[in-house]
Amino acid sequence: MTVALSIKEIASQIEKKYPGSIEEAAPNSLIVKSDFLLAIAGYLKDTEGLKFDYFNYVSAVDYYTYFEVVYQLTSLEHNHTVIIKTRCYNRENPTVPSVTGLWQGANFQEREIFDLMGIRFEGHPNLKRIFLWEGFPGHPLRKDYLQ
Amino acid sequence: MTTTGEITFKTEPFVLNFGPVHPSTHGVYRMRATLDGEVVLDIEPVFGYLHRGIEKLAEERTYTGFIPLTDRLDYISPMSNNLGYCLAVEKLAGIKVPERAEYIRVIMAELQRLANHCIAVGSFLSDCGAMFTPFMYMFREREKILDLFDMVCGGRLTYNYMRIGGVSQDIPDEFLPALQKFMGTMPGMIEEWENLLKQNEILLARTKGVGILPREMAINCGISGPVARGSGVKWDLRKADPYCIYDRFEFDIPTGEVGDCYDRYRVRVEEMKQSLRIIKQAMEKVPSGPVRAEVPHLIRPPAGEAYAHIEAPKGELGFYIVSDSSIAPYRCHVRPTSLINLTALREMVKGWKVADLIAIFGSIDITMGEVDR
Amino acid sequence: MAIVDSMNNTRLPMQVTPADWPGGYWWHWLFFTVILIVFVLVMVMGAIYIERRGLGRMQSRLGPNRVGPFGLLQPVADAIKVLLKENIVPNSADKVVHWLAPIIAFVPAMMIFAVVPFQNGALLADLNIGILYVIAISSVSTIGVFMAGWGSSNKYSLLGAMRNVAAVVSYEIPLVLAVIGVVLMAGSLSLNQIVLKQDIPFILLQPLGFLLFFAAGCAEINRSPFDLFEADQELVAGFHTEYSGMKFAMFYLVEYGEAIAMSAIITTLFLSGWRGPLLPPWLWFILKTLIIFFLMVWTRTTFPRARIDQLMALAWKFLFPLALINLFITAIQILVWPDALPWILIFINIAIMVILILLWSKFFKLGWGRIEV
Amino acid sequence: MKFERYGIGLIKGMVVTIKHLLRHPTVNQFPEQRLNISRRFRGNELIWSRERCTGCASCAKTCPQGAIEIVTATNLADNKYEVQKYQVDTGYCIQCGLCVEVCPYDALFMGYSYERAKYRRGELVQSDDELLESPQRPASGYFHPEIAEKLPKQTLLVEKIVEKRK
Repeated sequence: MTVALSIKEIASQIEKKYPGSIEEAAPNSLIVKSDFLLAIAGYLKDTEGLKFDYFNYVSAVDYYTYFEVVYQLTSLEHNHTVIIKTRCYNRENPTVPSVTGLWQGANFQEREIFDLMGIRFEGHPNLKRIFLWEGFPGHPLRKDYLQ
Repeated sequence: MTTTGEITFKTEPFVLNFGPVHPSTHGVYRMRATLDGEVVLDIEPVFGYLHRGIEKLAEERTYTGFIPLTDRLDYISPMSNNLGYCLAVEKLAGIKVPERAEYIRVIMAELQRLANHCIAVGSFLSDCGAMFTPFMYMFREREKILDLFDMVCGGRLTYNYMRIGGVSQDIPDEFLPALQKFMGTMPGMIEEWENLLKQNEILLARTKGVGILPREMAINCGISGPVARGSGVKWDLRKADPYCIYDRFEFDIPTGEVGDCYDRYRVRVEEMKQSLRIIKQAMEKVPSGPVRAEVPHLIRPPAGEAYAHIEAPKGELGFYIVSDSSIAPYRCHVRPTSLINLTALREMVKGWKVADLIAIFGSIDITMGEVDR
Repeated sequence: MAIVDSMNNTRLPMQVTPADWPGGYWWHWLFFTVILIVFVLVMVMGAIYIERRGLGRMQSRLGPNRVGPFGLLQPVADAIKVLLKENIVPNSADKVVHWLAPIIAFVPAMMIFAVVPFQNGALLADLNIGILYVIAISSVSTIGVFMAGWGSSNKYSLLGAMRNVAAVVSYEIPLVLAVIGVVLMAGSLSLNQIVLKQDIPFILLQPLGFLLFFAAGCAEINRSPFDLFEADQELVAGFHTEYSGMKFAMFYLVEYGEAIAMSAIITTLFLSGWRGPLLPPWLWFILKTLIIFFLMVWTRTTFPRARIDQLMALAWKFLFPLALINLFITAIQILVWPDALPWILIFINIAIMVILILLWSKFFKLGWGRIEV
Repeated sequence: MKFERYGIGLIKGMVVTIKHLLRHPTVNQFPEQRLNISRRFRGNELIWSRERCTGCASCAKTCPQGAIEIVTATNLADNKYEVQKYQVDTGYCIQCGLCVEVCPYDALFMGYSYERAKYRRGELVQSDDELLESPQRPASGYFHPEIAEKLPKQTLLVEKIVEKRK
């Protein structure tokens, strides 16, 4: 059975390593500041005992005032999972660091989010529209997108 | 010509466009392949020819009303899509599914796995150039499964059978005897097509050692399902994170060793045998009782979010649903198995021949409905 | 038919032409030309019918059964349909080459039949170098195919055509070497003489030669498992991707005409041609031809397609050495033991074939994954 | 000594195909030979019952495609709802069957018929009397077990093959 790790525990671990990086430790997810995202992701991936080597998915939700980017990570070795989130409040030019360097699996999914939600992933090797054509007006999955 | 007698040809790579209309791109997948003669130097996948904005459509439909649309995601295995979505909503709303419905769901999901692998294996072998014979044999088997689905839910492609809190209607009386008959014939049929091509020397030469996906890369690329298991990743959500009632059944996880096309093909065939095992165990113990929990048609799950994933035939299929306690999902994200499994294609085909490009692509088994959504 | 005409001047005296034949030679020429064209067209239609019905039944479906009794008129309907289709030439195609290609491919396929004996002496031209003529003519088709690939200005076509040229050049060698064994046994290059010498069909005396010739022949005329010049899974339709209407029909005709021609040559060389008890000789000849053609259909149904490098490797590493060894063994047998009892030779040759094939399979694996050509 | 890789696999495969040549094919010739379709068949036309319909518009609400249009008015004489217009755009319908499932008064059925193609797009929009049950438009047993019982039993490929092999 995949165990969802206690968020509090991980949060304290991360807080120890990167002070001030946690925005909020929600009951089932960890909300981190986007500046620290890459560092924390790398930490989660490589630390003994955590070893989140499998990247389930990345998704983004539009909450009008901010975008929330959701990552779910799983460790195939320890069979536990964690959801980390990051928020970006800049609606005009939302930017989040890309985790493609850590998990190749994020490649197409980040492109998809860029395409449909308009969130830029800094450091993505090939950040182009994936489903819609170049020059498509707007980003359809945003809540304020009108046809 | 140099003085040493070496002939130095200057050859330029050229770009060959595969798809979106091509006999073996399984739909409308398109890739721009850079070739050096017959050798593939690089490919660039191009998506979006079947993009329908399913995730946006979900935001405008009720929770139940989205179930028919999940059929259109991976149209080779709609039952699994239905199941994954219903599990996510049930997780969100905290609904307990009746026992009988759980068993029916497992039977359906495993039949769906059989049906999907029939197509996956058949089209892979056909991509290797086997002149549609395995394809035809496997479609014949799939047809029997579709008959069963048709009997249960009245559709052959878009089943729309699972509901939030159970299944839409009880299985008819003649279903279990028919399933019994099917279970009687299926192992013999698998045997038959194993004889057809399992040891075929040409197929071995075409697939053994071709398109190797190393274990580390498979994990790093987020590959799941038979493709990952072919690379030796012993990861099956039915075991690792049992949903429904999979913890009650005995079955093995077949894995490959090398991670080549042949391993992926073998894993699929072995998985079919395991699916038969699960169905056999499940159909003996189907309890009586209701098939649907008391769930309002316009369900309003409490605000929150849930991610439920299942081991769909192609891999991990997940639904991430955010609710704002209205009748429609606030956000519904699909974790597309096929799209993510394609991540490693570029690395896998580099340096192989054009023919291998098709074989490797076929061995991944994608559905464009799920890739583009 | 200029080539045939000039060659006819050097032919041996007609052997079995009726002495009272009116007009003698020219009437003979006209009569057989008409007969041959009719024969080839009818046989091609029969071949298409056999192929489609055979493929269908082997794939557990019916095949064409609508037009005429048992669907016998299906090839006619197809021909009419294809004739009425619009003839599309791509804008950037080399028009002349594109137009000329099907003709250049088609004529040699017909010309092969000029030297094939339908019964004793019943042939258009009993050349004393008949088999040499066959081999020379049959590779001319390649030029047509390459012209089609080049003239279409389509990358798929070009790839298919290049594969074809490479394969034909390679497979000529085992083909010729396998034929030489037969020629040694018969002591003549004339096909009629070869048939007359076959008191025991050469397939028994030359089993290895038959296999080599069959494999090489299949590769040369683009039959499965070596049909990778028009591998529809990879190259859409190979060299005739851009063809439509009558010109496509010509290529279709070439494909089956060559298959029939190759079957006829195999029949003549290895199955004692028109010789046989009870039935009239021409019927024996057609029957044997169709049996060989059915063998081709059968392999086509079953086998996947080889890859281009494996195709080359098979020619140079498998067929070529075996053909050489076969030639040596045959020569030694004829030199050392000319009066041997046939049944001892049959036994020895079959044993040698089995040993050689097992041995070579051990040495040479058909490209386990990546293989250097 | 194992004879893999020496051509045994090729021969095994050829045996399978030649067996199929001698076996009865498993296909049906459609227009002449017809199989009984599923009793729960979700055909391409909705069947509507005017008597039972109360105009609650549950079907219209649940339809994911918005293909159902229903207009009701209050009939003051009888003091109840009256359906003035019931219209289904079959062109939009995806045959999901949710409307049948949700109808509280059993007034909607999926169609049992097929081959009901139309020449014009406009003909796909069916309303009121066109939607009633008729011999050309029988009702399917989808979500209506009482109808399903009366329909012919579905032919199964599995059973057909078993019969023929005997």
